Amino acid sequence: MASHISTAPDHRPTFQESASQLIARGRTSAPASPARLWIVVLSAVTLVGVVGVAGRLAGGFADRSAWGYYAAVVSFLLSTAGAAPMVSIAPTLARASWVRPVTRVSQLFAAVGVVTALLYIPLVFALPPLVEDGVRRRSIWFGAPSLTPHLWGTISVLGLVFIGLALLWSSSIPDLKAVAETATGLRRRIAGRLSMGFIGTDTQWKALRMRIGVLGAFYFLFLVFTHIVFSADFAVALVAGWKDAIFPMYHAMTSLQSGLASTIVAAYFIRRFGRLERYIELDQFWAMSKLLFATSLLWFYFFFSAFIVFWYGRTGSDQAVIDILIGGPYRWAFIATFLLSFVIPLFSLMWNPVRHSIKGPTIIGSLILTGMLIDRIRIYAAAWSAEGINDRYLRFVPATHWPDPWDVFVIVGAIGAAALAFLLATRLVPAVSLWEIQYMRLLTRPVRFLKGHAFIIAKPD
Amino acid sequence: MARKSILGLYETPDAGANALDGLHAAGVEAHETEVMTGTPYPEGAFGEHVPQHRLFRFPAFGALFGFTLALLYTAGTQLAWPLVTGGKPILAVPAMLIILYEFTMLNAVIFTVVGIIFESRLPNLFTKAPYDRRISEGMVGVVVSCEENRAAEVEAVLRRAGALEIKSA
Amino acid sequence: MVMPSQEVAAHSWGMGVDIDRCTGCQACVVACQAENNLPINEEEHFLQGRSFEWIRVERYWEGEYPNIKARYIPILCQHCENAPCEPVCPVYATYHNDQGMNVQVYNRCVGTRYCANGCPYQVRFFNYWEPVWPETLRNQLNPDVTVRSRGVMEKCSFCIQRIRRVRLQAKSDGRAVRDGEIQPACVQACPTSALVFGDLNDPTSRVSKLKNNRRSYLLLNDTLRTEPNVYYLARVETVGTGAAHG
Amino acid sequence: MQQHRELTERQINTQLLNGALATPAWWKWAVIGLGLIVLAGFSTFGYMVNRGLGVTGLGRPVFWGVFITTFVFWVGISHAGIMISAILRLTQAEWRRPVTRAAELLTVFSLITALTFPVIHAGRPWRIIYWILPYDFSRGVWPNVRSPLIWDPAAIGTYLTGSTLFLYVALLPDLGNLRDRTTGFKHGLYTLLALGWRGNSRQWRLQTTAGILLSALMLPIFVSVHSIVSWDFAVTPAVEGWHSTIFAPYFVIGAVHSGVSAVVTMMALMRWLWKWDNFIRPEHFDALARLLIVVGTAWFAFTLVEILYSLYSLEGQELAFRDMQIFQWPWALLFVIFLITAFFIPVPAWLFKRVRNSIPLMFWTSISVNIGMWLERFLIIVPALSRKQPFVYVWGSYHPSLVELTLILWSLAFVGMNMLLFARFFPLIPLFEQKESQAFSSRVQIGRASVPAVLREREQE
Repeated sequence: MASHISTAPDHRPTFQESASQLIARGRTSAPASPARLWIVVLSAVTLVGVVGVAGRLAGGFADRSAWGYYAAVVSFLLSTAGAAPMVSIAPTLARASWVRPVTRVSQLFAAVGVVTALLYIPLVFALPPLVEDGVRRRSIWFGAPSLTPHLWGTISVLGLVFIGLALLWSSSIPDLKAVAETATGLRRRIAGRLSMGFIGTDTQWKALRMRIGVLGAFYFLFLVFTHIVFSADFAVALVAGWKDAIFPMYHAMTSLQSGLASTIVAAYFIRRFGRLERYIELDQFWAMSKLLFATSLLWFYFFFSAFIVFWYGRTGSDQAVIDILIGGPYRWAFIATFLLSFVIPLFSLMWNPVRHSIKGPTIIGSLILTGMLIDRIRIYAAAWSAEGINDRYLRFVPATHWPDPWDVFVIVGAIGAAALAFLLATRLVPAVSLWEIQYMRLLTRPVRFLKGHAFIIAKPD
Repeated sequence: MARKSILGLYETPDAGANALDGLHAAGVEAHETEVMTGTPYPEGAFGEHVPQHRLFRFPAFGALFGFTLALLYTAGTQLAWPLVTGGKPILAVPAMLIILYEFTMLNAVIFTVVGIIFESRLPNLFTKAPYDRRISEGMVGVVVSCEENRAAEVEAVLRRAGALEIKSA
Repeated sequence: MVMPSQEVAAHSWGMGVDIDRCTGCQACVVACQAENNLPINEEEHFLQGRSFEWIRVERYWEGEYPNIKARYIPILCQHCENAPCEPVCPVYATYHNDQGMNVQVYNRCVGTRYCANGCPYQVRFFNYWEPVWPETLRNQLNPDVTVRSRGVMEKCSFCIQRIRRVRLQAKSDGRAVRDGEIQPACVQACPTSALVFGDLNDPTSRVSKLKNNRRSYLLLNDTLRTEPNVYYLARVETVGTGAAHG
Repeated sequence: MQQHRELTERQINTQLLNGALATPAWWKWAVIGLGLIVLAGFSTFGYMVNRGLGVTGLGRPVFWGVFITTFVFWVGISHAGIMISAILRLTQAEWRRPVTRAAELLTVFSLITALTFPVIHAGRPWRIIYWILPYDFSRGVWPNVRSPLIWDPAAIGTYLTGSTLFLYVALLPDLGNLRDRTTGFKHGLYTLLALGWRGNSRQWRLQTTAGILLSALMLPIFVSVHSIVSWDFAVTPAVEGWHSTIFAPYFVIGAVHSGVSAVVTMMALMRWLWKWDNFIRPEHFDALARLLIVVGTAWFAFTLVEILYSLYSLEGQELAFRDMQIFQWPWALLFVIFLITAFFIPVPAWLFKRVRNSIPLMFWTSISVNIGMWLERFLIIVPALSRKQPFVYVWGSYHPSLVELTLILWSLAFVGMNMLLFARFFPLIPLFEQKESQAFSSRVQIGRASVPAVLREREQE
């Protein structure tokens, strides 16, 4: 059988070529390169964010509804940046080889986790304690001490950021070693110390791959735990009568969608500004756009399975959720999310030419990210402005809570800070993981099958 | 001039590929040759003409057909017999969405299968084109349909490529 | 979304149940079983959980021995506006008609029993066995009410046969239906007139007065929001007037 | 660790068609045995229709019992087909090859059995059959489209038609093969069924496109069927144990967990009965077990979130219901058995490579999963009904009668008999998939290691 396969010309970048292009780019990047310019711009935007946070802090924690938009931004960052590493973890666990060029792009979002953690801290003080003057409010912690949601919320968010950084660091040790050899000055010292004497012996590679697998699986479990805790304490518990078992899974599912979207958008910009067209190719975008299409369908599925139960049941708690989240003051936000996160991706990504392109998924991905931000605003602004937290049902639906200037600053600043953190991370670690590219080049080879063209992919495990 | 179709049977796929090269060299057009195998080889493995198919039109039309059918069924029955149940509106959209979705997908699948059978020109039980049992046992069959006068030349090319057997109809 | 025709229904039949008057004598239960051809409840059917009681009197005990008090609440189909049993029936065997009542169409029912699962008051009863009457009781059956076969769901229908007869009579006389003219079997049989039946749309009817009474409340409505049409009036507790008991 | 031997196409034909061309000795006795049970089932159903539903253990308030549990169980098993053939075909996983047709077959027959249960459990089955279909022009009696019991036949009908057509299209090449191998009447039958299949490149290309396109179409249907079955329970507001929004994804994950385990059981049986050791290899069990670990853990997470959120609002009814379901006799015992058999025996066992590769252990763990999953549905339906709102009383709990147990046995025998009858006329393992995997698989020399590799098609440059 194997006789039909004959070798074919292989014009992919060779080992030396890819090594020099990916690693050296950091050292020889001329000052006029867009990266430095962008760093200055983004740090200015981050300053705006800091001003916004200061203004919000000055307003104090008494008025809970003021913190609605702030919680929405923290949830937005936690969801997109938190779920982005999943884009590389799941295919790696499933041993798919298409994902290797974008693994580093998705793992770099762990650096954005630092911004999420910093933004999260003031939010903990804004969350009302479980027991207030003797009355215990409803929560998933039942009889636990008064500050349990604050404690577990912090553990989950900081834990997620920590595991994300550990995953980023452990998967980029070989590249840090390469950077340490070629870079000069501060980058060399940092890269050298971080690469921890990695030489590349067989046992070190085996340990590295095992470490990535374990950290990846643990990250996935911890991500689901974080979404359950964060969504339950910071949204569901604050609205009287909101009894919605699917909301944590809806929160996790939409974050997977937006994590995918942010990885696609980041991969597009890295590909253009880093001139890495020969590494992140059409196959990666094609596979990710298929997943984007699937997660957009799942977005509607998770929403509809909650809505049909509320619409059909019409009990007190069902009516409360429909009034405040879907039909009530944030109806415009719901319609915008519905269009941006489901209708547009569905009717655009269902066509092969749109899916099988690089610009298509990027545009749809950015629309999904905006839809995601509006969705989080719809949920958290409504949850934080609902009164009568100890009533049996939502007696009175709050009016639409429009953002004040501090909120706008915080939103813009947070997104700017996230982009800044991502960009700074790519300054230290190459944006495309060199050792995965070379590993992929070793395993796959274009061949001719009789007269036709094909690819051979070795599956060592 | 009546058209004849000649079948050349080859032991291995490589022999089949060489036979096709010989035919193309002899000036036979791509669409006149047909390669028959027992297993799905990758596209263009024999250098044969990769046929374009318009399969994606069928599910699109089927989905549209299913959607309208379901719209008639759901809205039609609810309006034809407007009974209030459980305080729900007469045209209960969320309930209709489910039936609309199911009928759309049902007809999309049915039309796709009809499309597959139609696109692969399948229900041709009474064709005269030659066929050999051993094709499904791993052998490769190359069928060429050509004019009467060129039949001898085509048979010579097939035999030169090492045909196990030549049949014509 | 097209909302159902909201013009004011001619009638919206409802019922008032005054718990303070109810003595738990079960006269209503017996009257209902006689009027509506309910099958005979043998003891074995009770144990299998297959007995028929379109209206039943729930009995609760309050207080500790020796001064125990029994409390009675007659429970029947509440004919809810937002009934959990109606939308789930696949063959429209039960729906809400323009008279404000939840009607049960016996020959359309195929016996999936989904409606009974949804009812929080447990007032729907299923014919597990073929109802059979001894020869002597055959002619005691009420001709106006269909005798159900096995495999069919049934429930209190506010004695729709009596409502129809009075309304036809009123129509032929060319006059409106007077308040209190329609009396379901249970209302007619109640010795202390704890049960009142009438048109909720007519503000002057006795049942509307009971509805607006300070003591009136609805069963399970604040949690399940089923909007029942049967208004219960709370019991009046005489608190500690002089004597030790009470 | 690909452990297969190179087989010529003729050897593949003879080995895989041994079930279809000749009658294995055990086959006749198996079909007769199962046929007797099926007959017993039909006569029990006749007796029940004649005497009325009183012969079952149902009563008030438990109106739904073992029939609906078995209905949901068989719809759950039917989800194996699409999970294996659609998702694994889309991700081009090599280890799906021997199992796609058998899994789809299990889907078709378990769906047919599932469809019979709503008819069996209805009070007047002779009317339910034609009153659910929207044809009744004369009396103007239309089905109520808002009822979940109308969504069910629509969804299961779609899924059944889709699976049957998918099965037939994928069967065409093998029908051509059988036509070439048989003579006389059987040859005529197969010629008619094979629609004149010649195996030219156009037909093969459409087969692969059909596989991808139909899988993509069947995937959303597969998710919707079990969601709709779960909405039968989730939409009723009065029953506390049921009215929860997470039911749809929870039932779908449970269906995949029980369905894939059923496929593992069937694979072990196929390998034992027809001696297909070359085609169903331990590596397939290993891959399926690894998939089952992920699915089983996800399903268990959904179970915990559902229970957590049902207790969340601390209402009296919910607490009383959960207390009864988990701590009171007899449900407590069933709950413990359910947890052990559905999760705590199989999933930890599958973590060990030795268990994953031993066929008998995999056989028994997959059977324990399905016992547990049947109990899970039983514990969702029956306790929730027997303890509804304050006005619902029941002395003595529901226990299934002999009639109901016979009909459950009937359903198992019915599916088994249908599978054996199908296997007598058509091959259970697709021949062309085995031949394709032979043609596509090869070995790649990397240094000293000869690593097994897979061929992937690439468009013409």
